[in-house]
Amino acid sequence: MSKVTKEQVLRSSGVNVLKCMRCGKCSATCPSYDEMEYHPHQFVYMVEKGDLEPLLNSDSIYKCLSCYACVERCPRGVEPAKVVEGIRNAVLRQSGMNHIKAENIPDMLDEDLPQQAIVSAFRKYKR
Amino acid sequence: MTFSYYPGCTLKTKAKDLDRYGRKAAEALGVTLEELPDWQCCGGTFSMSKDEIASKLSAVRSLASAKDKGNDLVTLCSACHNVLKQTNDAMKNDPDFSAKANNYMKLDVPYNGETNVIHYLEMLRDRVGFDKIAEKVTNPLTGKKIAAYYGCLLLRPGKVMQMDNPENPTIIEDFIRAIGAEPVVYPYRNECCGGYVTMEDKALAKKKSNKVASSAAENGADMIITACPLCLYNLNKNADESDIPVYYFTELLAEALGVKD
Amino acid sequence: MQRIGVFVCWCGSNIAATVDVEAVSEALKSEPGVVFSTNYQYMCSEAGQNMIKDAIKEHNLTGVVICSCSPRMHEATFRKTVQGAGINPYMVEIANIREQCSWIHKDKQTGTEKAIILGKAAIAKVHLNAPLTAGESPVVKRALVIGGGIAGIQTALDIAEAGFDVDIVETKPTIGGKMTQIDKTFPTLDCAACILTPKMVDCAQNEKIHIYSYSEVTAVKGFVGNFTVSIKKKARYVDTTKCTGCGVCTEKCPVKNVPNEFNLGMNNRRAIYIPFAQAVPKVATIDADYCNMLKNGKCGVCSKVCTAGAIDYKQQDEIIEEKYGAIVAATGFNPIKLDNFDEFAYSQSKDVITSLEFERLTNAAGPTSGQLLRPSDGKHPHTIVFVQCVGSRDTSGCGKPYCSKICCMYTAKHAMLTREKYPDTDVYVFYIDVRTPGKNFDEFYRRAVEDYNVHYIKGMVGKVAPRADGTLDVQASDLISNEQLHISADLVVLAAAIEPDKSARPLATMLTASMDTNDFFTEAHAKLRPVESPTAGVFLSGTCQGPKDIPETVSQASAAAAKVIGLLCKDKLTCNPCVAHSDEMLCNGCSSCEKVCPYGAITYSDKEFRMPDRTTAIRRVAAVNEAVCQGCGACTVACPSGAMDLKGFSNKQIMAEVDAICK
Amino acid sequence: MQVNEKEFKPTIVAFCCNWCSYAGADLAGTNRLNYPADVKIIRVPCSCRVNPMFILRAFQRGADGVIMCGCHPGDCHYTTGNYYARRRMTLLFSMLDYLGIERERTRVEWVSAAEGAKFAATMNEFVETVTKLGENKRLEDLRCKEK
Amino acid sequence: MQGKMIARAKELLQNGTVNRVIGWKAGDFAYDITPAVFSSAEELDAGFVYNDFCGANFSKYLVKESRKEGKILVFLKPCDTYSFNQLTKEHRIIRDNIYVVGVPCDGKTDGETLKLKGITGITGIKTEGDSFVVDTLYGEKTIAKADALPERCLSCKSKKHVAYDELLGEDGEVCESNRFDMVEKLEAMSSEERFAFWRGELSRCIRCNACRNVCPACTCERCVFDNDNSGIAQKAAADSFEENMFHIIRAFHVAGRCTDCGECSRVCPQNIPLHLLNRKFIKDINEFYGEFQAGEDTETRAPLNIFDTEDVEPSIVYEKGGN
Repeated sequence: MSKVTKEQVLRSSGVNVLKCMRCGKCSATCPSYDEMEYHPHQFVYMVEKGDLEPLLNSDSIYKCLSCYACVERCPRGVEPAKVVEGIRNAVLRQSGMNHIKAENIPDMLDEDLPQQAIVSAFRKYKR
Repeated sequence: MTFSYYPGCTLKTKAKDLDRYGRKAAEALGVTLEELPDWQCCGGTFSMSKDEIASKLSAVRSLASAKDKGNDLVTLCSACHNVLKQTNDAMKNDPDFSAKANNYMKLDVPYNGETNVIHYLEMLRDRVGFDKIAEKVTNPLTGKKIAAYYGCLLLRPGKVMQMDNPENPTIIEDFIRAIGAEPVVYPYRNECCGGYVTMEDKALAKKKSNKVASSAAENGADMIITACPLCLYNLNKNADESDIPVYYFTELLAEALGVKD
Repeated sequence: MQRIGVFVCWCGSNIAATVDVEAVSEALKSEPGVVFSTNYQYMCSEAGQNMIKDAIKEHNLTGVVICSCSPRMHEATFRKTVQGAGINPYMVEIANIREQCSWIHKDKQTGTEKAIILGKAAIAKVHLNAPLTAGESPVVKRALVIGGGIAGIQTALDIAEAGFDVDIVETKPTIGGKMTQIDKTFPTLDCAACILTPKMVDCAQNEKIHIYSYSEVTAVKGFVGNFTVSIKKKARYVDTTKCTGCGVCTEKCPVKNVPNEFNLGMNNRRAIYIPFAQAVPKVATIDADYCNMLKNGKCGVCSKVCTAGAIDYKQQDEIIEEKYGAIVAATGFNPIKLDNFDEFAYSQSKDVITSLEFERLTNAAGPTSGQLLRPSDGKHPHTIVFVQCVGSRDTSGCGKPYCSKICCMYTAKHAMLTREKYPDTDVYVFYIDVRTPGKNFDEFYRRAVEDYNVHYIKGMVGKVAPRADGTLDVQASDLISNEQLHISADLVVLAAAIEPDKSARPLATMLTASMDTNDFFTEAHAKLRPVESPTAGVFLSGTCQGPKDIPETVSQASAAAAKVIGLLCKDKLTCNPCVAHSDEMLCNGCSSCEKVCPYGAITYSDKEFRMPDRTTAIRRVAAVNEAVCQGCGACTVACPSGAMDLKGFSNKQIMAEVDAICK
Repeated sequence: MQVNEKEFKPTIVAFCCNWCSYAGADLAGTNRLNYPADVKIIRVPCSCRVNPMFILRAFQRGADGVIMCGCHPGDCHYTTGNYYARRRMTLLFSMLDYLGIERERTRVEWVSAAEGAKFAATMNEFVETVTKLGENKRLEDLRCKEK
Repeated sequence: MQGKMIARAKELLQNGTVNRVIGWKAGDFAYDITPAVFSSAEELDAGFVYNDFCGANFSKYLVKESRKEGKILVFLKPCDTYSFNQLTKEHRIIRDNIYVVGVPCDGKTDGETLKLKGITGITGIKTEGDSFVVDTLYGEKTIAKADALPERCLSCKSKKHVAYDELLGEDGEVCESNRFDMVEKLEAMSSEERFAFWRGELSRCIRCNACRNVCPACTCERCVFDNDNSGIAQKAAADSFEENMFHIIRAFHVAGRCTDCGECSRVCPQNIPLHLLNRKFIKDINEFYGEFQAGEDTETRAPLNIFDTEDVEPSIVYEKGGN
């Protein structure tokens, strides 16, 4: 895995992590909080510090529901979900780093599952 | 009243009811929905990464095609609406993105977010008017206690979607009143159902959808209505702690207007 | 030809660090007309000023250029200095080489080059300066205080104490302001009413103070020393000279369902009301929006029961005009509306309240007579969650970007009082930072934690979900333990940000006083003139200038009063001599200047002129009233013939500066 | 040539009203907010004191850009001065544009006493714009200076 | 018309309404018509003319004339009445000392124009429909008005008199004019093209001051360009930038006061289309601040002496498009 830099994540996400005042409202509002090893506020703080490795290797990036609750409620307009997405895309863009593989997909499907879920999952989990 | 109409893939397959009833109701209300002839899949989800260009182009193409038609573009599926609205916003307000996208697409005239994208519900509220709908209701759903489920995609990010107050929306509640029923307000109506995570982490999806469905039931709702096929799926399939039924709002609208067959 | 002296200030290292002051004084030495040029560490110091005075005498200087800090800082100082040495104070020009040069340019060469150009521009201007003599205008020895809260009250009392007449204009039916709604005050926990109401009574009884309650300022004209203010006395349908405040009418009035604003709508009052028992003036007011008699002519009960015959349904709004020498803005604050914060369910649940509502719930004169009861069911809450920074420090556009300053302390007070009175309650405070700078403030907060066991949790609340069983699910971060918490609360109290009262913006426009982007009044200088507005004669008292607690408000109120007294003590004010002047020989008589003058300072008259051909002609020409002109210069540009010019900023002077800069 | 363009330092005249914009410029200084030294400020009591003649004079004497700053409309210290200034400058700038002088060389910005940051940002932006345009060749041409 | 005018002027002199008449007087040549003051019936009979060469606008003369003893009779064409009103509004002329007789106008030509079209030896002129019939030493020559009228008449803004004490003949209406066409054309050009255009035009200026001297809005007691203390005094320009300055400042000085009478362009010996500067201001004022016609009345405030809090920002210049 080639090195992912802080600058890369910041550029891709378009987020200014320095705006964060560490109130934790993002994590207070996150519906996937309990499933995440690193929480939204930690994503922001760790990217600020340049401490990317733990995030890149954590399953937390696949637990974000992209529900925008943290984006909506952040009092500083930081948009933590975009940081998570930035890390996730950095991982997925590495070759061979797809989180789900095409051959596994049929097992995940049931007959009622709407297309949008499949398409979204492809986008969120796979290059 | 004529609008361009973007159905999206799901409405052509798993969510045919959402589409079918939507069209019937529109007809009954005197609204012409002209399906965009060359619409493409919106991409399912809007990538929040600024440097993701390619995955957003199909949405841009549909938007540009709607611009050529000259009418406002009506969407129905929450996910498609979210993607189209956010993509359109980026084309309008993010010069870097729109320059790149236009560069890829090589349209005759560059597209810069000129199309006005509105959701079917906004069309009902702002163009038709809920009071007009109430007048046309022949079969009011009197006595039904209905919980509106907004999910996340219709309302957020609020600055882009601009449909309603993202924390205390009223549009679906007003809709419910227009068709003669009683809205049930409950706190989780704008919290996530789990979304696409159902593909990857069923347990999480179940937890989230149960929270929504139980909250609606606890507050005395007979049923939940939604505009999103994936929400409907999650609340039906994954919310296993309650058996509260979930419908598309268009189905109830068609029923109230007496055009449901 | 002027004999010009140039004085370059180092301002310690403030200028000298990035501007080669030696090079500047050397370069300016060779400018035409410059006969002396030097530099010194602190020109504004006594030694520096003496250096200027000595040079003026020694070199017979007629003009002085000082290269230093902003003229907004020390122009007046140096004018006095040269006057002391016998030359006209308006023969000084300042080149701003600090704020507009040394402080913004890091490279010394760049800074030096620019400083020289700025110096040259000032020299070019001073060449064209002419001695100016300031006129005088009288001072009306009466002050106006706008706003009758604790700030306005204190300012008025102090001004009256010095022997000047002072009027208070208050929009509400009573003075007292927000402090009347507060129960106890931090950090001493003494009763707000006990310390406020005596001051209110003092105002009412002081013969120097006149209170216009239920009144508004509608127009302000004039300038320092000579303001003319229009005050609208809103019809209260009660003759205040007759009403005894007995309160019988407020008991007999049949309209009982008017939300009581004093208790923030948590209980009701009648259509005729006295806001609270200690109101000043203690007279009744009829709420025209609810009164049946005023709405449809059917009722008249209050009139029947009033033995004093004070009820007057025919009363009209009345506008009076009064003259003042000084005006104090004391318009105060309000908590923000919480429409943008529905994630806290304020509009969905009665049991989510603001801190000010909490004050009323704990106040003996409040809707629950001081019993802490849930608004929804009247039961004692057992778990209470306080949420800090609701709308404060918010740059997302939903709230206010600033810290509201008072919330940390009043929340500690609320938490402490609750735990003291109801030891069986659990009290949580969610905070981002606890800010307690102030005498005995941190000690107070620590007492809440250590002696009263209030649970302070570092983190923010993300969502409050009202449950069907009446409890509130508070979902929040605990950042220290890195957990997401769910607390089942009975009552949630939101520390809503405070914002300037909405009346402040239009008032600022009337006063031509500037405001910041948050609608707080701007002070003339952030450090050195904190209670004055940049507009002469307008002073600032209390939270209209920025968030403040009570002791700070009172001290600022007294400071504003001191400034007002200093002004009213003077019999005459020196006018600004930089005023417009019309050259009658050039004047066309076209009236363009008259039309754009905001002060009505220009008048026209027919005058007889002796023409070059020895005939006489009657011509219509403009004349400027120098006491009224404020020197904006609008007329000088409107004048097509160039007859109108502005002293101190003449066409030629400005063009000389342009030339010097563009050379 | 390339090198020369890089070294081009424009001459910029900024007319600032005493009450808002000049104070805003002071605040920019107090907060140490950098902007290029090419900007030289002339203090006027009010934006309504700025005579179009001054702006033409600046261009005549070699300015590459002229900016006028005043209180925000509605906040004029003299109540109405900037409203007149706004009309005058709008018409003047439109005329200069009409004569073929690059419209980017003239600008009006409302800067309050509290907006030090805006002042610095405005000046940075304006200097950048004018620098990109290069020397005021058209006016120089108008001046018919033989090269 | 000439006969009627003379007759009416005699009456007014006779009955003492006025003590003199300002009017047009024939010179050495038929087209060489100059303004003159007549104070008797005899003088009128001897020299008063009114024909298709009588373009001069007398409003400006009234600045001095109205300050003299007694009332003066003036004949004003529709477009002259706008200048007249404007000067009244600015207190430059004393209305009470003037008796205005409005006379109709179908466009006025001049000898120079006709000469350029090859018509020489002119001895007289009359209007026949859309043409002028010119008597010359070489016989009658006919020329279409469209070819012989100056720009200001071709784009005539009004045939209606906005100020008069009495009218001779029928009053007309405000015209739909195409007077902004050329301004629009210039606006649509690129900045470079506009620059080239103006450079070509203004560089011909010889600073003869004819435009200033004829302009009914230029009535200053002392012109800023002649005033050493104004800071911008210039008798003759030192360089061509000053030429341009002169025209820009002059246009700005009359902005909101210029009635678009077109005299400046008419008298310019170098044929510089100076009216295009004034019309730009008029067009901008109309677009930014609402329709305004200087001189339409004597009350409305000039657009630069009034404002609206919701006025457009100067940035409109950048946003307006064009190049």
